[in-house]
Amino acid sequence: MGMGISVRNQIAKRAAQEIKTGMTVNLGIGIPTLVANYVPDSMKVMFHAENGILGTGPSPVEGTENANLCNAGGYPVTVVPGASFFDSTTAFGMIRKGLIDITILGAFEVSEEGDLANWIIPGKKVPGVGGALELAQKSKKVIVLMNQVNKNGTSKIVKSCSLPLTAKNCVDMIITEMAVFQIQSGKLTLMEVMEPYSFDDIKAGTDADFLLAESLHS
Amino acid sequence: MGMGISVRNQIAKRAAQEIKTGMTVNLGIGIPTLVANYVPDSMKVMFHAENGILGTGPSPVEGTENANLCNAGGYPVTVVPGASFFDSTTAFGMIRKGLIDITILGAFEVSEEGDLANWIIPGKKVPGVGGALELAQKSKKVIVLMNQVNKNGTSKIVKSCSLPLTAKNCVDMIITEMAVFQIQSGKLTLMEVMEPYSFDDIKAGTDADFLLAESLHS
Amino acid sequence: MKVSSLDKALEYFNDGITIMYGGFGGIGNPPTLINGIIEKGVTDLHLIGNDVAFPDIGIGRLIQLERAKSLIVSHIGSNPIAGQQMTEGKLKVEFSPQGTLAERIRAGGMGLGGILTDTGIDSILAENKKRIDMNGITYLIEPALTADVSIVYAKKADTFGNLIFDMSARNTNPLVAQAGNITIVEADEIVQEGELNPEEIVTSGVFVDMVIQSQGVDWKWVWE
Amino acid sequence: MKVSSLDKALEYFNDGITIMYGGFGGIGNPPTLINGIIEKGVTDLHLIGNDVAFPDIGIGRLIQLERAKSLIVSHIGSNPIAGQQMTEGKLKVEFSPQGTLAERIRAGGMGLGGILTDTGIDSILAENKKRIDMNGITYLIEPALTADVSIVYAKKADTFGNLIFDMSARNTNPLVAQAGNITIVEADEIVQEGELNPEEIVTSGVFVDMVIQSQGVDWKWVWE
Repeated sequence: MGMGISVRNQIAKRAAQEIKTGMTVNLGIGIPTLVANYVPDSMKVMFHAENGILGTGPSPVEGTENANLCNAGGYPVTVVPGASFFDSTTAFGMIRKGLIDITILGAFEVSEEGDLANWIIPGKKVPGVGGALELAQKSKKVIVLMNQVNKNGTSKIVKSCSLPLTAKNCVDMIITEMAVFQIQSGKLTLMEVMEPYSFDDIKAGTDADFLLAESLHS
Repeated sequence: MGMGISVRNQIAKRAAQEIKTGMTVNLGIGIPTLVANYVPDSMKVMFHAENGILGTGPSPVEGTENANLCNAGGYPVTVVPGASFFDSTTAFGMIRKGLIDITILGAFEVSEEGDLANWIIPGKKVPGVGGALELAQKSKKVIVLMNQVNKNGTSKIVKSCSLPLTAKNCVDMIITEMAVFQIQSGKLTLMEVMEPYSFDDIKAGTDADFLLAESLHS
Repeated sequence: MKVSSLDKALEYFNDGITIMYGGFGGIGNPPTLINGIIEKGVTDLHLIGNDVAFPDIGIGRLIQLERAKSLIVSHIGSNPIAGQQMTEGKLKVEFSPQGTLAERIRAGGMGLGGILTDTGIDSILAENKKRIDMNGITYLIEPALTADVSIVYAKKADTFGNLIFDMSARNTNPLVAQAGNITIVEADEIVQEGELNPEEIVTSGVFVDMVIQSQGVDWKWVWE
Repeated sequence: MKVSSLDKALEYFNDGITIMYGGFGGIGNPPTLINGIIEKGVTDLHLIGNDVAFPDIGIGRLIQLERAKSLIVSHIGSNPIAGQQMTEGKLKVEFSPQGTLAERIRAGGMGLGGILTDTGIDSILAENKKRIDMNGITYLIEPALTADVSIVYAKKADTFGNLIFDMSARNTNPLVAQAGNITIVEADEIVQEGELNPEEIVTSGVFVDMVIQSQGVDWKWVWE
């Protein structure tokens, strides 16, 4: 993502605030993985892994990794009390049935209406879809963590996605290095401005219409 | 079935001869249940129960029954080494995938082409279909154990079934108190005459055309 | 913390709801929840399950007391009272082949719309079903089933709702546990999170909303 | 007695067959069978599995050696060599959403024709798929998948072929084990019938044709 470690952690920390006790949460690879570090140990959260774990815990101490206990990204994890193992159909049954309270993932583009494009850049990047379709389409709340603008300085928040969609109207929240946006009933709303950015920075970095949250009117 | 215990056992004993070592076998309720008694202990056969057991063993010693270890008919069983428990979808997945080598069941009517009617007598008996459709349609070999004729003396082997079908062209063998028939490529063939019946008894009790096995020509 | 009481559980049961229940021939039917439903007096129920057991066993008791308005089952052969009510027009019964029914319930729990199977394609049960041809085979389209409330009988539950079952009492219980909008489990034993081995768990607790202590089976089995 | 040798197992592998393999990101890919297939020299393979691991891990090795002609997978992101072969037109790739793919494999093993799901209905992956409307929802018809040979990695197998798996190495292995016309399992440990608890068995031996002793993983994981 070409983003400094402190900014990545800042975004992850903000995303963690959305997680409440009792929730079932799926974290995508990249910045989303960092979110778990900011969920207090006292909070009972079940992290879901598409490869067949509910209840992954922190990374194991170096030297105690087990290749057969890894998350969907292929990295070693531990499990918490109450964890369960199952096959991939059940892992995705949980997603399809809407039992994932929050999914946190990256994106290439998000439209002002919450359309998500995060799996294919035709002619360039075709890694395949993995579990992105299910997670985006079926989770109760979808939070996108990404840069406000891409390498060329173009906004990743757009009026309408130019890339093939993962799912329509699925994104509920966008957290970037500059801002927090909410999308409700097809309306994009700026909720928070991140230090050291200004409203004008955000305006310049957002290629879509957005409303201002009550708290920002002043 | 209105059949004496010795005749029931004779039919069961004959059916047991079809079972070979290594087979997976499903036994319906009634006479088919008795078949297990005639399979030698030395023969490795896995009995399948639709409620979720592969590898049922003999009835438990009286007083050691466990209500949670019963066959599909609801009667206590034991399990053999190598047995497994699973839910009903897997029990029927085994059937649908064609992993049941032999299924042995009762019938109201069987047609000369092997059509089976064994689940509904409209206006009279509608117990429901249970697992009969899957077993009849998907097992590698279907053996029907039944009386040659019904209470009114009418043949249960018919040119064409009058009752609603369970499945078409599914029956491979019929064993009655009088005879053993085989059905291959839509042709009914008399294979064996049971004591004390004669060919004429069978002819009179069969309302369908049938061929004679080589061994019966003389 | 999903562990609760029968009283709290019964708040979910009202006249006219759809209840899906685990069990096969009465084995695995949840006795304490069924007795609670009877005592609360709810009626006009739509029931979905493998069968309706025997007149005085498990789910059969709800039939005997005429609390059910409709059934989706694979057979009612062991409960002649259900057959009688069906004949009298008091009880609407939809028969689904046993394996198809199990898959329809599973599909509901897995968030699928249904499954394709050719089971029963030659039978009268297939007459009004949608069909589709694929690779030269004609399949029936069998829609998924869900319920307002699923009731389940487990051997052990932990406080998160993870479940294990007892031998052949597993049958349809894990499927039913997944398919309810609300899933209520009675368990013979309730343990703390972490006391079940994650490998042995058959139903993940994420599918379970409430766990209560079972009072155990209070009927006599047919073979007793 | 299903226990056999790698040599006997390799008799089932010939040019042009369809092989389905268990595993997720290389974890659960059967190392000994994959090495055997490589050594036998079979090619033009059609592969079905969750992904193609990493270039030098598990199933990825078959890709690196250009033994595959086509793939049905959910992603190839972790194996850039597959992406390169795809771009060069050497490798035909069909992408299926991960959960849909798992269900299609399961459907194959359960003797079903397929499943209905609305997953990915807004995506380009849905473009050429058959659809059906039911209760106001449009579903995609996703056909079942089977294979000539399924290869599986288990923690323990008994001599009947009953299997248990190791934590997250379970992933797609139980599904793949059911979906092969022939299913060959390599296990870290092979025990006698009766040594596995019937409750803990994840895959029933009836689905398994052959069991061989695994030599274990011989690659380095990305995190090592």
